[in-house]
Amino acid sequence: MFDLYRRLSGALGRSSGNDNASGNEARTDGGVVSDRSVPEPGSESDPGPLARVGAAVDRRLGSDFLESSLFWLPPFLLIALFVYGAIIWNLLISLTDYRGFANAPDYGNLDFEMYTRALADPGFIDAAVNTLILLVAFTGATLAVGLLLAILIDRGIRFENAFRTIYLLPMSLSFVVTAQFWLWMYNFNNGIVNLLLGTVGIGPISFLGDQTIVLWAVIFALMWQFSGYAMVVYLAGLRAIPTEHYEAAQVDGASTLKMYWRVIIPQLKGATISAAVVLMVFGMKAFDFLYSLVGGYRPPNGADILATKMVREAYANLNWAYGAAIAIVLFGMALAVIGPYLVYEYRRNNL
Amino acid sequence: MSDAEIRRADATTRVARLRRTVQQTSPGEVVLYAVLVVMAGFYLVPIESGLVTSIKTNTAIIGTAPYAPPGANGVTLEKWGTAIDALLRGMGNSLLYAVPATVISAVLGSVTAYGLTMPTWKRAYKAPLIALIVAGIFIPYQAVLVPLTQFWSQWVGIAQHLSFVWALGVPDDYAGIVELVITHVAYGLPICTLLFRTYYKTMSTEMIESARLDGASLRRVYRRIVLPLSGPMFAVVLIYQFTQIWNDLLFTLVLVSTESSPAAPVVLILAGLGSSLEGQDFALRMAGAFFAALPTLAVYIFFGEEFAEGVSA
Amino acid sequence: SGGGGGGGGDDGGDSGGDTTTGGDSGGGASGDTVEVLHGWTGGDGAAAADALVEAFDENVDGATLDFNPIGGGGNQNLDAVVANRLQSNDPPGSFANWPGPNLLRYEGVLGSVDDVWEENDFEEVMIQEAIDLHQQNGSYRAVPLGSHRLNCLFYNVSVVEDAGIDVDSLNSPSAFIDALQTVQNETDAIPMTHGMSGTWTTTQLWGAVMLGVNGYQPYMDFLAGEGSEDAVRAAFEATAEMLENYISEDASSIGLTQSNQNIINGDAAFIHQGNWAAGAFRNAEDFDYDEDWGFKTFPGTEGMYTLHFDSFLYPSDNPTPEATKTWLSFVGSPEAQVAFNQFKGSIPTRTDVSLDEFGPYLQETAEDFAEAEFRPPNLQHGLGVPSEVMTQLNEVISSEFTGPYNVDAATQGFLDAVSN
Amino acid sequence: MATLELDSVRKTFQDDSGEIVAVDDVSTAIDDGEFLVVVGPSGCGKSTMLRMVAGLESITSGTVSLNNRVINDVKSQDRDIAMVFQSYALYPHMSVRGNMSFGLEESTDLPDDQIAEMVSETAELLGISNLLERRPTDLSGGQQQRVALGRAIVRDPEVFLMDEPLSNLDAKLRAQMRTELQRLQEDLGVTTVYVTHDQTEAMTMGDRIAILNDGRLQQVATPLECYHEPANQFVAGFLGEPSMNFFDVRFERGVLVGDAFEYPLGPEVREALDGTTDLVLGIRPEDIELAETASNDHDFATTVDVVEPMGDENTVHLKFDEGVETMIATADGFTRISAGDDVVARIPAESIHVFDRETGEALRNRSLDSKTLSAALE
Amino acid sequence: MATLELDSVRKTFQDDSGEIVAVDDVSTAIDDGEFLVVVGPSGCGKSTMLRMVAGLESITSGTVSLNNRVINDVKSQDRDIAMVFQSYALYPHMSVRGNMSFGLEESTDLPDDQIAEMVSETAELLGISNLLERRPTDLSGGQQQRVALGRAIVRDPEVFLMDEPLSNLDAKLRAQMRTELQRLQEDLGVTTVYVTHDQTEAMTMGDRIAILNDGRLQQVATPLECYHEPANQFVAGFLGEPSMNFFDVRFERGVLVGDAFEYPLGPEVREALDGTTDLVLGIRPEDIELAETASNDHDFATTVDVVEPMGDENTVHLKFDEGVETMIATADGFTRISAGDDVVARIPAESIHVFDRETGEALRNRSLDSKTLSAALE
Ligand SMILES: Nc1ncnc2c1ncn2[C@@H]1O[C@H](COP(=O)(O)OP(=O)(O)OP(=O)(O)O)[C@@H](O)[C@H]1O
Ligand SMILES: Nc1ncnc2c1ncn2[C@@H]1O[C@H](COP(=O)(O)OP(=O)(O)OP(=O)(O)O)[C@@H](O)[C@H]1O
Ligand SMILES: [Mg+2]
Ligand SMILES: [Mg+2]
Repeated sequence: MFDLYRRLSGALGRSSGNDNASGNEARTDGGVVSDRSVPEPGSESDPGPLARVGAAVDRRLGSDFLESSLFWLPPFLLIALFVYGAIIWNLLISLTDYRGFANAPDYGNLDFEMYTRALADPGFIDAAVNTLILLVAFTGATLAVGLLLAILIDRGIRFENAFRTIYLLPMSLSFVVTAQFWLWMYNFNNGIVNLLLGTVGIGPISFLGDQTIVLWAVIFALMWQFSGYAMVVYLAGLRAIPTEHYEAAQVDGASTLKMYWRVIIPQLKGATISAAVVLMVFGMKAFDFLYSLVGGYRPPNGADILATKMVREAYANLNWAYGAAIAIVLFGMALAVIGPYLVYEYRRNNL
Repeated sequence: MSDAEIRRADATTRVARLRRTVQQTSPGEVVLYAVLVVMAGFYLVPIESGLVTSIKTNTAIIGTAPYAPPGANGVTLEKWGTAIDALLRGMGNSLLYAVPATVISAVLGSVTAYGLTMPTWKRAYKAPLIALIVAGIFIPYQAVLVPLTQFWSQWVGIAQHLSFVWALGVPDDYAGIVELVITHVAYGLPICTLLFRTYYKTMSTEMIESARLDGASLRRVYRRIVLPLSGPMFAVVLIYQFTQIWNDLLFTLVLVSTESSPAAPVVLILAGLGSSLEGQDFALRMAGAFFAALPTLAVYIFFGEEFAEGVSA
Repeated sequence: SGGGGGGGGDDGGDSGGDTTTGGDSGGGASGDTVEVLHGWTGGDGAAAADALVEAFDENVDGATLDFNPIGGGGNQNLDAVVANRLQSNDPPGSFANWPGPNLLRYEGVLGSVDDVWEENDFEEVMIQEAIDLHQQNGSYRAVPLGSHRLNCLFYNVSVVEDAGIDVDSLNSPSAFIDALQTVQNETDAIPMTHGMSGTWTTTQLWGAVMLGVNGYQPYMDFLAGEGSEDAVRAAFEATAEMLENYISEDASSIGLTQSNQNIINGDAAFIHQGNWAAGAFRNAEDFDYDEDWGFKTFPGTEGMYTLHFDSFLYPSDNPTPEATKTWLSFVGSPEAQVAFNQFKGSIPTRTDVSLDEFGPYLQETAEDFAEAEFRPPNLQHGLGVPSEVMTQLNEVISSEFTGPYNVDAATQGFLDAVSN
Repeated sequence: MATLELDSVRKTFQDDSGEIVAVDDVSTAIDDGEFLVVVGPSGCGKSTMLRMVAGLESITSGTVSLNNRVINDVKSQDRDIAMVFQSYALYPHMSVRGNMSFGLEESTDLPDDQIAEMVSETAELLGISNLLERRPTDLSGGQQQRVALGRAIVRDPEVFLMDEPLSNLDAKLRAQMRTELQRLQEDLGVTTVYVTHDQTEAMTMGDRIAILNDGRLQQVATPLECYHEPANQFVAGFLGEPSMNFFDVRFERGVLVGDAFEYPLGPEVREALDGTTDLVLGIRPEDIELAETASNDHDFATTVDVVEPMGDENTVHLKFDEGVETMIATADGFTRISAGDDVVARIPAESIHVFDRETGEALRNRSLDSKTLSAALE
Repeated sequence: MATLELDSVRKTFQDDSGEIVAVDDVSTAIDDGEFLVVVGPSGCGKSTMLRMVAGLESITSGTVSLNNRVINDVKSQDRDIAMVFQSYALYPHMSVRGNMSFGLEESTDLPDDQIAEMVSETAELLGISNLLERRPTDLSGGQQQRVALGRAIVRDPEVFLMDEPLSNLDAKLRAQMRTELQRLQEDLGVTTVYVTHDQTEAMTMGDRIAILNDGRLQQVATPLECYHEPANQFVAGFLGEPSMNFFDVRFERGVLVGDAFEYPLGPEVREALDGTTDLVLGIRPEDIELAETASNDHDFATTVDVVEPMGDENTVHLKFDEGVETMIATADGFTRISAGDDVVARIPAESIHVFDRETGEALRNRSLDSKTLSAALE
């Protein structure tokens, strides 16, 4: 691996040698030994023009900028191409009328038709609303359950590892797999959920068929899968709170409940934020789950979300531009979550 | 002391210990453990029910409760057989891209994180780069799907570039596998980078500075100090990435698209397994689900700690 | 399947060889493998597919067949894969799909198979609707393999007898609704079993009711985008009445298979489906036609045959043009149609084949087919409206008509969908 | 209004490797209004002892009583005790006011305005009135310390417990807070137990100090008593910086025989030894006098090894000319003396301490009559 | 073989709130073989200064030269400088030998066996030969400290930089390592810059000490000069514990008029003031003499506020009978004196320091002739 890097660095050094390779950079081509030899006084007093440019860049951006760019630049370009290049491209496609089997969109004629079409499409509105409901309800419920579990586990119980392992287990499974499990759990005649409800005289309920319920059923299943994750995050947050805070609250006369409510939980803000962001992202990825639930692009009625609608429009209906427009809306939603999060992280010096 | 005596002594101490434990347990603790156990049940029941269902005959499925084990004559491994037949090929295909993609993204992530953490250059320039990378973790894949398809099918045409491979008798569907590797590396890089970065930030700066003063260049520092110390994080990243890639459906759906393709990954086959116009064969589905989940389950059971660390970072 | 040379190689030089009808294969065809995509992955579909492959191998040489099933999600996955491959300039040799307005979505990517039709004299032997619906922009684009019928009502004989219903007297949707009420009153069975896990069953049911309530012409007007609001509303009202009162509680979570099962188990009286449902009945043990299950043309549509085709389409940028045309010639041949349809539960689109090997039910269907006064194209399976419209119709059903049943909104939605 | 009493208190922890005795049979009583400082090396059980009083740690055996009522089984939140932690344990999400109100809100039913008033008063007392609306993270170490103190004071508890409350502060601030704390405690008159491992704090703050080692109480007495009349070698070595010089000696023929020297004893001291022969001779650095020439049999020839100038005084490391033993003496800051010099070290007979080498017990402490013990100015 | 020179070195950091000047216009030269201790309060820029010399921090303006060659733009790895960090910064995955070899491997082309030999020799020197195969995590703090030192020594660099290398050690070990380090530096004769915030270390270790405050150099001189002849009020207050007493005074009619007292000045001192009237009077606690009755005009009536017994001496807090000012005096440990006593504090004229109140500059320092400055035993 490292050799690859050295070669890459060499290649980069050569290709960009004209404008910004410093003297130091040039030496790296020569090999390892010369690289770390102390420069002779002479070379220092008369640096080549390249070295001077390199030094100028370093002075401007930080002393290791050039040298370190060999590490982060190539992977970063990969990300820039695949993530940000793709998003911009996607935006462009969403402005065309691209559909069907044409090989490439016609970029000559850009307009917002796809977006107006989306606003007029009740299916889109439904999907957007469902997406919002899913994000909020799923995130909220998962955090709540995760917090409860974390607090229980943090009370110095025995078999802590075993419990933690069990709670986190569903997280290791693919959406495709968990979808199969919950299809079976929710089965109208033979599912455990209806069996349980039956014992208290309710149902059976067609969880995946009734469009007023199906979204909640999906949220519940996702909550099952990810509350272990929230638990892990909260547990780390709880562990970061000094024992003294529990003790100080006790000595101050607070009951256990008050202690958690007034002293401990408010301190889990950071954990809540980062867990919430990640959960929302998982929520947006629920496509896999919904696809697997029905084995196709059309999720059960009432559970269509933007993620599924986008894929369906693009890949089943070949409405590429329309799909791209929906994707942009979805991206906008994600951005509304990520943006503030990044600002928050920046403020906390985490970037 | 005879064997029996020893055993009795053993038993009495155990009983004594148990009694002591019971006496020490307060009512509050009983409730606590009860809740914990109920929650454990909540997480395990869907899985357990799937497992027992997967070995039931069709009659047993209708005849027994979904969570109950099948009776002696309700057991069959036939569904497992069918599932394995159907999925084995996919399993191989999944490994074919999950393993290289995992390894490459972990290594690149480590290198990127190092370049963005250890060397000193201005935060004002570094922060936006890192912000872009972190944001990359949270991008819904839908936002890049259409261009991605365009990119692979219209622009790159891996299938053409690798014609020498198909000439060897490898079906050209496997171009999809190559695309998957690259795609997963590109989209896995941000999280890998972030994980390594969090780890590297906890590494002592003084140690790195010390190495610089000792005469090591950035590359030497990486190779001799940082890389050897990254072992634990590599474990975390490899495990996390592997499960993520193995479990992902969307990219396989878009890039390989057909479960009947010789290159179809296991999730793709599983998504359609046991359901057709002819109906849903739950036992088969469950068997398939378990079989497909085996690798990630194994990883989880053996490396639970690392997995937890990966997901919570 | 990997037997042939590399896929990247160009097709063989001798393109002169004529494609032939199945039986007497002359020989000049290239040795290419033709890749054909289809969606028959399980049950009688798979059996029929096997029979078809077998027939091909027996009757054709000069080309090998890579008959590639893509299952799941109705035909959605197949459609998606095909779309994907067409989009990325990697089309299969041929693929199963519906003709008619459905061809519209493949506009520009389908090649002409006029030569196949001509050489095999298909125009002489196929029914007129097949001839009409397989053309686009003046050229043939596909070849039909078989036909299903859609305006079918199946019933469990003993349940219906218990309820004391004379099935033959049900010649209007309202009579049918009365019968459903009778079943509800007289038995414990579900009056009408209906699997609603997908929307297509409901769209399809509505199509049948539309025909039954209003007759042929209003139905055709609707397809043409000039439907009368009253007619559409009447159809929705009748459909809503059925769905609100007479289907099972778990309807929304079951699919076709389970609803068929309800008939077989005697848990339900009636089901509306295309006649592929009969495949399940035939495969069930101790469940015989006329004794245990029965067939009735959907009430109100007597004398009509709602048409459905399974066809194979021809992508223009074809990787194996010669072999594909060999294949398509085979598809239209009596050998293929007999081999396939008898297992699939459908009937040949040719009028000149012997139905001896088909069971009594299919023979009756074939008679109806031949004698039908009208053969309206189906709504849900590609022949009635373009796929885009179909998608919209299904969206309307999905959002307005899966309970609660909003007749006004659905009516408006349907009219809007077809008129655009 | 509170007396606190520990009676044979013992605390053991279970560990993988077995039982750890953290506090071993400690009995002591703290009078109403008294300021007791508990001091000892790290890990000796100071915190554990305090936490048992606070109810944060269960008591393995023995009893803790407050005003003659056994409180072993009373929950923390129901003991009327306030505690100041080393880390301050301020609630980071609450303002200073919130931190200070919390205890009153939770432990009393006082109306909000009265609580607010009490908080304001206490803040006034501590000079942090202007910080009330800030968050703890926006405060300096010293300010945080004051808030932590305020949080305890405002509740007006029966007993204050403080666990190394000053150790996170820098030296200057620590000195300042030390005086402030002392003064405050005097004003409030609340019974206080103060834990520290810093001997300066112990020496300067407490009415009495309790020296703990390995879970066992070594001595409870006033600071000066402990310094000048240590109960045993541990106490003698623990207090004082630089610490007391110790020499292993044997008592032979009326003389203490060491590795490097022989030290003749007076009759009074000899008597105190009571026949013990394996002894340790102790002498504090500041009691060693440096001279140019030997004049009596308590003078020893030494070489200066290192001199550490400390401004007002020099710490001088001496090596006996015979043998390998070394000792440390303190000399006036103006003394010009440097490494390699030969000097005579005088160990005055009245300043020596003698300990039983086996038990560590002090057999003879320096005689204090030699210098005036009564209040006297030079 | 190296002289290190800083010329008008300045370092600023950008911050959300603006620019932070960490090091402000520092110029100084360190001679070949010299041991310079840089001392100052936390955050004064000590580490930043050292890190600029090491090349770990860019230099905002000014130059750093090594042997008269400007090294501002030379990368860390190419400066022949070794640094010992507070945290030791040992490579945890390498054995002690690996740690010590690393620098030689990276910075020279020496063959492996020669490196091994050099490492063994250095280990010998430091007494850690038996630890060579161990991992750092298996070592005690003191041993790790030695390894960190060895790692620097083995490279035989031009300059040693040490950033609070002893502050992670406990007091006893710190004292020991202090001596050892000093001895080692003398033996090796390598130019050394040693950063600490601990005045004891500063006073005892350096040939010269450089006192830094707020990024600015206050004084560079020998420890005793700094203690007795501080360049300004900051230095005077920073060195010494308890620190110097300061009183704001005005110079009026040949007399220093303070809040609580008037202090007549001799002619020599008056001259030194050179007309400045807003002054600060400084007196070290150990220079204040306590008496029973006032005998001259440098004696003041005070009341004892608090007495902090420290064993060998007492720190006495005094309150002037007039006014609110207080001061601290050090008295012998045996002095029996207690809070509330009335005492007379004598401030000897030869011991006073006078500072310009505005600039802080010392106008007059204590006269050292009053006590013998030449080497002398009492
Ligand atoms: N929860 C615990 N479990 C096991 N051992 C413990 C626990 N708490 C303390 N100990 C042990 O008890 C002994 C006394 O600990 P304690 O914290 O009271 O020491 P300390 O005197 O406060 O030390 P320090 O000055 O370092 O705070 C130590 O040996 C410690 O390891
Ligand atoms: N990377 C940085 N970014 C911003 N400000 C910094 C940075 N490093 C140091 N500073 C600031 O520069 C000033 C000097 O810091 P420096 O670390 O040199 O102090 P120090 O004297 O070493 O203190 P200490 O004794 O606490 O180690 C401080 O105000 C500090 O906050
Ligand atoms: Mg403690
Ligand atoms: Mg520092």
